[in-house]
Amino acid sequence: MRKSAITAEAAAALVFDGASVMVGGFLGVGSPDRLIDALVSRKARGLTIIGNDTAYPTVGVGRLIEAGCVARVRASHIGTNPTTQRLMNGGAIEVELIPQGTLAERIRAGGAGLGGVLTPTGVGTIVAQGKQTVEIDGAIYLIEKRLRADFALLRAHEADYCGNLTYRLTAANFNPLMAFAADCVIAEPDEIVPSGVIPPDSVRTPGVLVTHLVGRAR
Amino acid sequence: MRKSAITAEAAAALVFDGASVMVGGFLGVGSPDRLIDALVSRKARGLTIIGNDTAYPTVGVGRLIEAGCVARVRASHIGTNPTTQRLMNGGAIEVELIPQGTLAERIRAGGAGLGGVLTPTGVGTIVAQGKQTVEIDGAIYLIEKRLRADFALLRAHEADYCGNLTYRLTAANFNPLMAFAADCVIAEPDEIVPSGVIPPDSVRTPGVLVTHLVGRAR
Amino acid sequence: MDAKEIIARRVALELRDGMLVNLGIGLPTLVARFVPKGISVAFQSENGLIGFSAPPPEGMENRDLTDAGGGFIESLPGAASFDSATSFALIRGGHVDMAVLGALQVEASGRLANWTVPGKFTPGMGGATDLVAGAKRVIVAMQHAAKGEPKIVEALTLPPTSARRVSLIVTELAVIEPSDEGLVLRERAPGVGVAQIVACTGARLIAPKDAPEMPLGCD
Amino acid sequence: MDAKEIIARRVALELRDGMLVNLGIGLPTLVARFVPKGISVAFQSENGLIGFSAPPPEGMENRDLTDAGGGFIESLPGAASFDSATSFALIRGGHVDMAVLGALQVEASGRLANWTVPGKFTPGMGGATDLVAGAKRVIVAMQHAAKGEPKIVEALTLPPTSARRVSLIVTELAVIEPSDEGLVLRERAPGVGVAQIVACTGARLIAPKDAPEMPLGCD
Repeated sequence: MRKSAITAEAAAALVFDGASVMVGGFLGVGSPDRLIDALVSRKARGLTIIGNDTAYPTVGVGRLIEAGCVARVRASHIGTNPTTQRLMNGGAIEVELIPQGTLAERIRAGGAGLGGVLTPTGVGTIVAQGKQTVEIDGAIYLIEKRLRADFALLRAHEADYCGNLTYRLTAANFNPLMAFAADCVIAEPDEIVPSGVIPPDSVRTPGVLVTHLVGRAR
Repeated sequence: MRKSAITAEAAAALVFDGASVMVGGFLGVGSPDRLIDALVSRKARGLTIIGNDTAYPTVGVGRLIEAGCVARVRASHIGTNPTTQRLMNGGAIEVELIPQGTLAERIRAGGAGLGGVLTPTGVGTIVAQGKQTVEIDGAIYLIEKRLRADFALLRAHEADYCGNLTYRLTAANFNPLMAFAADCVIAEPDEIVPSGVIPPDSVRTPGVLVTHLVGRAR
Repeated sequence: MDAKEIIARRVALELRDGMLVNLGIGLPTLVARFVPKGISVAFQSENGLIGFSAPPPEGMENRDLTDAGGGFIESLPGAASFDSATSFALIRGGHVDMAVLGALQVEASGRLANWTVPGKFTPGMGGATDLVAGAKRVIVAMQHAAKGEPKIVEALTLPPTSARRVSLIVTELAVIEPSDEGLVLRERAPGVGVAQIVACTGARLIAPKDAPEMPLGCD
Repeated sequence: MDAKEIIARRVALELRDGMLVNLGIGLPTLVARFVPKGISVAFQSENGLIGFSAPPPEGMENRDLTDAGGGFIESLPGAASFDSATSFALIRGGHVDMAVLGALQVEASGRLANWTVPGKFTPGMGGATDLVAGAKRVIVAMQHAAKGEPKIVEALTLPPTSARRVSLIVTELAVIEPSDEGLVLRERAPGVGVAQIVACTGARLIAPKDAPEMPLGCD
């Protein structure tokens, strides 16, 4: 099923103020830079950003923080971005820190129709505070709830006309998981190729999950 | 890290009588036929087979059933194999039927260090009998426990010298999941190629998970 | 036109452009033959593929490319393959717009039974329990009766596949929609009267006398 | 040889042929430089890669190929890339044989703290909580003290990263193994006496007077 591409500006206009937004990337590697730029340009406000980290002040999700677009962050690590740290300590941004593997599984559960996962990670630490535990065959697991968002903003390597996506090396990270877990999925590929160019076995994200593709800059 | 290949016979000798064995494949597509042959030849007995189905009497896992190797089956579907049905009704084989998506997630959980998953599938049916349920944000989920096995027998398309695996089209099915979930993982590839031939982004099962590769027939 | 074709043709009219659709083994598979002109849908096979048709050209069969019933298929340009966990993430996660399944029974409340006749024949649920739990719409495509016995019953005598109510029941006699009030007769097959449908149905039917005739898609 | 090199060299001697190893950001990364001759290990980076070394040849950096610290790396023949869920399936599932992490504190029971100083600096746990929960062996590689204050303490004053006891603590002064009985001094650095180690340690140490000298691997 063929899609047509939209511009980064048109995509950013869809992302309403106050939305929850998953953003792929790991310290900016594999983040959708043109979409982030467009959100900064349109002065998005009050976003809840869900992603691994907040990168650096001038890189990736860090630019959304720097531009004042973000009210809330759910991430595993903010140590590389002093601005996030400062805004958090000053109460201007609310930060929920989540173990990286748990964050990945919660997003996966959100996309896979699961209520959550049962993980040993965080048992007996402050991560477990306020969470249910379950004993299974003698071991204790935390119940970590599914996570979904209004939008997922992905960076891909190739997309085909059907929206099928590939990723490259360590730029995949959270992108393939987020593709399942948002009501509106917007992918920014490096390149767009005709259907059939990406073999079925190379597809990492089936195109049916992708709501919009961002086309090449014009 | 280079591996060396073993024969199907040597691999079958490792699979002790009474072992629990995950076998990849969907109605025989993507099943490790040479390993299955070798298990039949060595007259394996008392195996617990975990897999999607029992294929047909002369195909895939069905041949293990037919040859009397199997004491127990955990699968989602046995409707294509009248022998399984007959042996089950006669009490010669114990069969546990598991919804296909739940089977996939239980195996994945077993390989991913999760205690299990929280699924809506089966709530309010006999699938839920004897299982705990959890309410999360107003919805009821079954706690389905992790599944592991002594062995996983996989069929792959290509393997490289490091044990990295690729699969082809619908022959992947349960194979990539089982690669994480057994103490000893034996993969039977169609072809073996030098390291570097399979690009990192094409690898579906990292070689570190593979205990033994079955080499070409000599 | 035989019973199966009537059912498949009518179900096909439920397809909408852009849908991702899962067709169960057997009768539901026939639906793929009657996709209305001008709309484009993608089919998912739960063994791990989106984007296929069947059969492949003779002699072109690939042993690693089959549907969930084990039949050879042809992947289409833009197809995507994936493992079973991903396949059911699509199904359970609500990414499949419509699932079409067979049934042994459907009851007044809209629940279906389709994977075991305890003590007699238990093929297993396969992907059915997940499909009924997760697909956005679930359509039962089945013959109205089996060996003269109604398959639509007041209360299931077989174990239910899911606690969820299906979206629509399509048989060679009628289109029936389960609702809070019960089973509502929406359409009757060409030449079939309301009284005949009521007589062949083992559950109370809310049956307007002027139920319209089933469209079957014209070629 | 500075403190960091001593630590990295000693940790490297814990590597065994065929291991899958995860090195934390910072000091632990240095361990890769001292892999003993004749053994082959694979490194995992939790952002999604097995099989790499660093740095890549100058001018050959690829923006889509970095380690978990954001540094450019080189993938090796036989490398495999994967998404974050798969990466942590490897970690949590016990497929990583050894994880080497830094710590802010380790206590007598063997628990470590390494991701927050509440109210002051909270970088977040990243992958540490999963690595400590899931890796077969967990080795803490850290300097023995920070600003003159012992980092090995009787009881953590910072929130623990995991309830699990680490396998080994390697500092520039000593190798210490947490056990049911408490912290056991296994080795002392070249030229360092047992009394000095005890004095720099904020927790009771089971310290045999004849603790052997730390091997550091010879080149």
